[in-house]
Amino acid sequence: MTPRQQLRTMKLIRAFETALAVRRDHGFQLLSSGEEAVAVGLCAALGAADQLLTGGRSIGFALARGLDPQRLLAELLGKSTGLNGGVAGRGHVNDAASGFFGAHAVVGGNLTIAAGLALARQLAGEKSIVAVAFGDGACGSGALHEALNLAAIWRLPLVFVCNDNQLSVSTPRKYALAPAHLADLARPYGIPARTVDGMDVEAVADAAREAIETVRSGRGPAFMECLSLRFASHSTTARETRSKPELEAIRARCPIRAFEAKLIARGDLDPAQVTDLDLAIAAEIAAAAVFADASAPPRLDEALANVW
Amino acid sequence: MTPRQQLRTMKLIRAFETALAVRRDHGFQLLSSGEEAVAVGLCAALGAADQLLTGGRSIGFALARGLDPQRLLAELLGKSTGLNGGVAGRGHVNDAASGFFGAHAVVGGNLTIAAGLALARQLAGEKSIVAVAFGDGACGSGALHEALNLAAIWRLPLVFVCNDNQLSVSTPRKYALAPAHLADLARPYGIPARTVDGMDVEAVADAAREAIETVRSGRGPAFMECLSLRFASHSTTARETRSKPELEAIRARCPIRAFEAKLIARGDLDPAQVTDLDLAIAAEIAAAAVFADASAPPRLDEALANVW
Amino acid sequence: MSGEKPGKPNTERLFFREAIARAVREEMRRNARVIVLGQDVGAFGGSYREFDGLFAEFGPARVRDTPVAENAMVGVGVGLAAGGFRPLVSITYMDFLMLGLDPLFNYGAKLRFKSAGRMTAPLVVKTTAGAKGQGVAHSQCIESWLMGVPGLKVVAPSNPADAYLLMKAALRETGPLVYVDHKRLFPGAGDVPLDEEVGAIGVAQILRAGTDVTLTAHSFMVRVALEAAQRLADDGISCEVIDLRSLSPLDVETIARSAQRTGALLTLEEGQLTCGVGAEVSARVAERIGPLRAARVGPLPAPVSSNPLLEAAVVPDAGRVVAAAKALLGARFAAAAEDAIITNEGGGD
Amino acid sequence: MSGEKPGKPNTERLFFREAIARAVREEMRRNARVIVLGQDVGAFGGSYREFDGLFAEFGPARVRDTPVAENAMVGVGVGLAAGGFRPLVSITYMDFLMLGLDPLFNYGAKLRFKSAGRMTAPLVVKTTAGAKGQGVAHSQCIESWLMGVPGLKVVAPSNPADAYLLMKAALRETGPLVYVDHKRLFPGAGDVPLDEEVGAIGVAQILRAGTDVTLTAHSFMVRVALEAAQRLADDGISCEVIDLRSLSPLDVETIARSAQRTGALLTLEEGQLTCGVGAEVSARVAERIGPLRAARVGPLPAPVSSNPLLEAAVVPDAGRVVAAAKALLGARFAAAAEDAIITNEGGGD
Ligand SMILES: Cc1ncc(C[n+]2csc(CCOP(=O)(O)OP(=O)(O)O)c2C)c(N)n1
Ligand SMILES: Cc1ncc(C[n+]2csc(CCOP(=O)(O)OP(=O)(O)O)c2C)c(N)n1
Ligand SMILES: [Mg+2]
Ligand SMILES: [Mg+2]
Repeated sequence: MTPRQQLRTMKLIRAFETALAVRRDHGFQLLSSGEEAVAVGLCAALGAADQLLTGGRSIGFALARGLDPQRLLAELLGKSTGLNGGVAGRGHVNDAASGFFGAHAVVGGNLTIAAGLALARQLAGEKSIVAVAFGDGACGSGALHEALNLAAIWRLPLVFVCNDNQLSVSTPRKYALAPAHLADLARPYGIPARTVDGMDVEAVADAAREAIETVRSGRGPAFMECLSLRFASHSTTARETRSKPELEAIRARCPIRAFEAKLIARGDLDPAQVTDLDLAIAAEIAAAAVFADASAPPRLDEALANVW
Repeated sequence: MTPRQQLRTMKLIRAFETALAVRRDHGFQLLSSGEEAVAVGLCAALGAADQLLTGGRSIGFALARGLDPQRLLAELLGKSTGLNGGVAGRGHVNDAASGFFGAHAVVGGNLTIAAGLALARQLAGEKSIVAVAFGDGACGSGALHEALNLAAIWRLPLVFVCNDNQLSVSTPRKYALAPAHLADLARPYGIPARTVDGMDVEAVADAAREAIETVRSGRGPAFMECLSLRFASHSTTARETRSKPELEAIRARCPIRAFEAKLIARGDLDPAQVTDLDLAIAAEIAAAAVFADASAPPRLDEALANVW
Repeated sequence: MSGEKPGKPNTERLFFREAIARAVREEMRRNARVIVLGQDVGAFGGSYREFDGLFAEFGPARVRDTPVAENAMVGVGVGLAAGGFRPLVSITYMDFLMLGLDPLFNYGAKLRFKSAGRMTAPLVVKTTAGAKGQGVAHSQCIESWLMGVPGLKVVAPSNPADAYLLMKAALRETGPLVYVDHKRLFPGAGDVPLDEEVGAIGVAQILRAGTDVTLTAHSFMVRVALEAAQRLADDGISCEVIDLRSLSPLDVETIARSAQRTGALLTLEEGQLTCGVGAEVSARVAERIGPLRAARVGPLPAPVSSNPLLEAAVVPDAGRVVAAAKALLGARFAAAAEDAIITNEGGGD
Repeated sequence: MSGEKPGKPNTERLFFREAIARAVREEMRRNARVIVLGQDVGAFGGSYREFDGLFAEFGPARVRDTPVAENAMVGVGVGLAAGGFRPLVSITYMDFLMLGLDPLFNYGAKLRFKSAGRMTAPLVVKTTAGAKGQGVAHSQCIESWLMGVPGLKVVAPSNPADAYLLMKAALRETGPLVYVDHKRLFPGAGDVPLDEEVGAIGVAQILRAGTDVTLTAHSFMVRVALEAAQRLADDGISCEVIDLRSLSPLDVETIARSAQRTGALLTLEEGQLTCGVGAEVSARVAERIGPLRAARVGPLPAPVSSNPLLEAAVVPDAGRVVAAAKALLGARFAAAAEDAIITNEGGGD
């Protein structure tokens, strides 16, 4: 991804989620406004043959991985044209053919799966790798450590990507997790680990490239912690627990505006192009909504299909 | 415990387990020959009001904690006079009244329980602490990390004691666990951690005293790894996987003989006293066997007692 | 409980979540050893606000937010209970209890047994089961697994009064207990005794008397059962509805007596039928009164999608219960007297 | 299978553990994607030597020792399976499977569903259930929990031939499957087909024909059932013994037909009765053929002590089955003809 593509993807995520948030016909969603740089930075460094697994907060990662916004929206709205026929929905959307192995809404539940998938790649002698994204919340789970240990001892081609938005629902990471940096969790296992600014897409992409290079070269797993900020409440129906001033301060640190300003300052982008970009994205989102709305719901017999 | 008491307890454990090993009427047992210094060193540093939890390999710890060998043997042989009426048996013996909260044969299954018990002490404002012993095998389990994190964040009065005999059944620790030292596992959580020579009872006792002091003073948990050697196979019925020469080299490093020689060299013990000690222990073990053998099995209705 | 009816005397109208909070609050005031542990139970007040106000009143030592670590949460609860406290461990969704079964079953439920009665772990695990748009891994009802664990009790209230009464009873139990509520119960309100009262564990309740068929259910499915009973009444079938309330121990006596009277037993549950609550209820009743006509209603054997259409297709509803009752009664249905006496003894708001 | 009888033609006599090893070996030779993972499955060959020789033949990449980390072991198996391999994950004792239920149920069993059929996780979890002197946390039989999980299959062989045939079938399944064996089966030997054969999942087997009562069991309890049937025969009661073999799917057809013929159904299991296999078998049979006389035999509702006396007091034995059969048949028993024709169709060594 070029810097401009990165900016575009971040904007696409924001616009997609913003449009989704105002709709009332999807129960609720876990959005990632504020955290776009983590998804886009990581995906900028992943290859087409690599696989990405995420937790339940997955829309940003799915779009950054290049999934079709129309089919993603259709999936989240429970339509038959969705990526999974409208069956998986929020928290479980997947499209392995596009390198998005899938979201999984059990916190920490994707980590050992990712290790198994990485083992499959290793055994198959493939060069492609696996990345698994998870929140700070997942760092309290034993599954992370079991996966870290196995990945280290078997030198699995696996990048652990902690999107540390410093909150698990209402619980600040500092009340739930003892380590000074969550990247420290990887160190006992001898896994190279870094903490990066998750609000800076280029910093994330650089760190991801470095981590992925290590991993792809066969030296075993790597760990990166991306410090990010969640702009909205846990979900579209969850109560916000932070104060207004706190939230304002947080939202002032927009990774998209910051990157846009940087690109303009650098001369990589001019303001007129920004307008074009924004318009194009708005049109894309509108088209996605039209597509999804025009799509049929799944047939009821899908409820019993694909069980066995 | 005086050094002589420590020697005595180590010898008691060895003699107890040796006598048990040759019997055929207990199914099987998990013995700790070679690892006596860990149990005795730790218990030398624990106070009477403290509680100790262990894994399934628990005989050494139980005796070091001062449990009555007669009632312990009766328990392991399934007699009604056992510490738990012959119901708990191998792997689950307990005597909380004596500060031995209990063995638990699910690997890693005692760690979070210990954290809860430590929280109970903290909430009750008690000065007593909790120690939990576990093997290297348990270090692969997620439960350890969940417990470490909680202990650190809540500053629980809990000492983690890893009896690292470098084997889990047949699996060498180095093939199963990535960390260079298992004590490293505690570091991300900011928990003070040390690796000590588990074949040296005084080194273990010193480290345990230091750890327990930290913990008792309210500064939160501590972790110690004791490098020990298992002299026998995993259980009295398990196949031995190490070669004869390997085993000979291992058994040459006897913690009891080493300590005895040290005490004699230091002038704290003379060889005649050793003979007396050995005879006294042999008599004690014989008496335990007589006691257990003379005891009745539990009544069959015990099978349904104490369930609800 | 009583829907649009005016509140009964000596009751206050509370939402389900309020009934839980009140019970826990009263028990925390009464017993300084009651401790609440869970994800977001503190200032946030729990996912359904069922712990609202507790943090403010009792502070962070007694109302503790935990990391996302279900194994440790349950294990810590067991250790805390064995150490003399009475923890209530909140596991947000019952699906996640899978991660905490080892400490609950292998330590907590067996502690009294293995210590020959000298130790016990009186913890309450409170968890929310059931489908409400949350998808494959946040909708499961696994209470049937718990029912077969010796040493563990299980309750599942269907209305605010029972939510209150059973929570109070749970926090006074002498061993481990799982308290199962349901996402769809939280929006409901009902009459709860004004005075402090403690419920009885192990006692089912006949919510509606009937003569043609006995219908058992627990938790949210009780409402579905009551709806179905009403519809069946319109068709001239008199259905006795029993709210199990306590799954372990199970009040076989009450169910068997009813089934004896009606001669037919229909069980309803949201969890998978296979080796489920209904299979057990039927088996126990048959053991008591001999073979009888019985049928089970439950979800389709499939995961529960977050897609509302697919969810509704899987989870049982009143229509399916009505159909099953008619199929069960078969020939007798045709003969069923029109004016069966129907007494609504309460229940279901 | 055939006890002290001479081996049948085209069979070889193998211990239960050898039958497993042979099946896995053949499948590993046939399919390079079969991988064995577990604690001490490598050079050690597994707790019961049921993986003997595999490490030597296939090496550490395909026969992998793991740390003690059941959650990750199952999770890695699911990921490996979803990634195109066919892992066999060995969980030493079924009690420890509790630690791995989340990845197995919430990911593995639901993957095909949530990917709308595009992904699947064909892993085999092999685990050893049952009581044999190992105490409260190493003796449990929790197969009934697995039976209710949509998307998951469960088999439980009772003899070396089925151990072989079902393991081969398991390793060719298209989705996740749990293969349950039993500590007390390992010392047994039996006749196993000499030629490579693959069993059928979902098919029960009548091991002994009878006319008075149908007795179902699985795993080690099949031997207890056969012993009981023999004793009942001595008392003039003709007992048809069905080895369930496959718990999910369950071969209701075979059981129901038999129960239809005999008119009485007795179920036997070592796991807790409550919401257990027997409750399900009875319910399904009744759903098929209508109410019938049925009873369940299982362990006492208590943890299993490692104390051999207490263990024996809890776990069901032939005496209890005989008593239950007689109680079930009640009046009919008195009338039972002496010379019921008994055909031993095989089974039990
Ligand atoms: C095992 C488990 N426990 C609890 C939950 C409920 N839950 C859903 S999202 C969430 C927050 C997780 O926080 P984090 O991992 O930091 O991800 P974030 O929401 O911040 O993206 C929780 C606790 C869950 N889904 N799975
Ligand atoms: C959760 C769990 N998995 C597997 C086992 C089987 N098992 C019993 S003892 C043991 C070895 C554990 O090794 P370690 O913790 O180092 O203790 P050691 O035997 O060396 O004292 C194993 C794997 C178990 N008891 N519990
Ligand atoms: Mg977070
Ligand atoms: Mg060890």
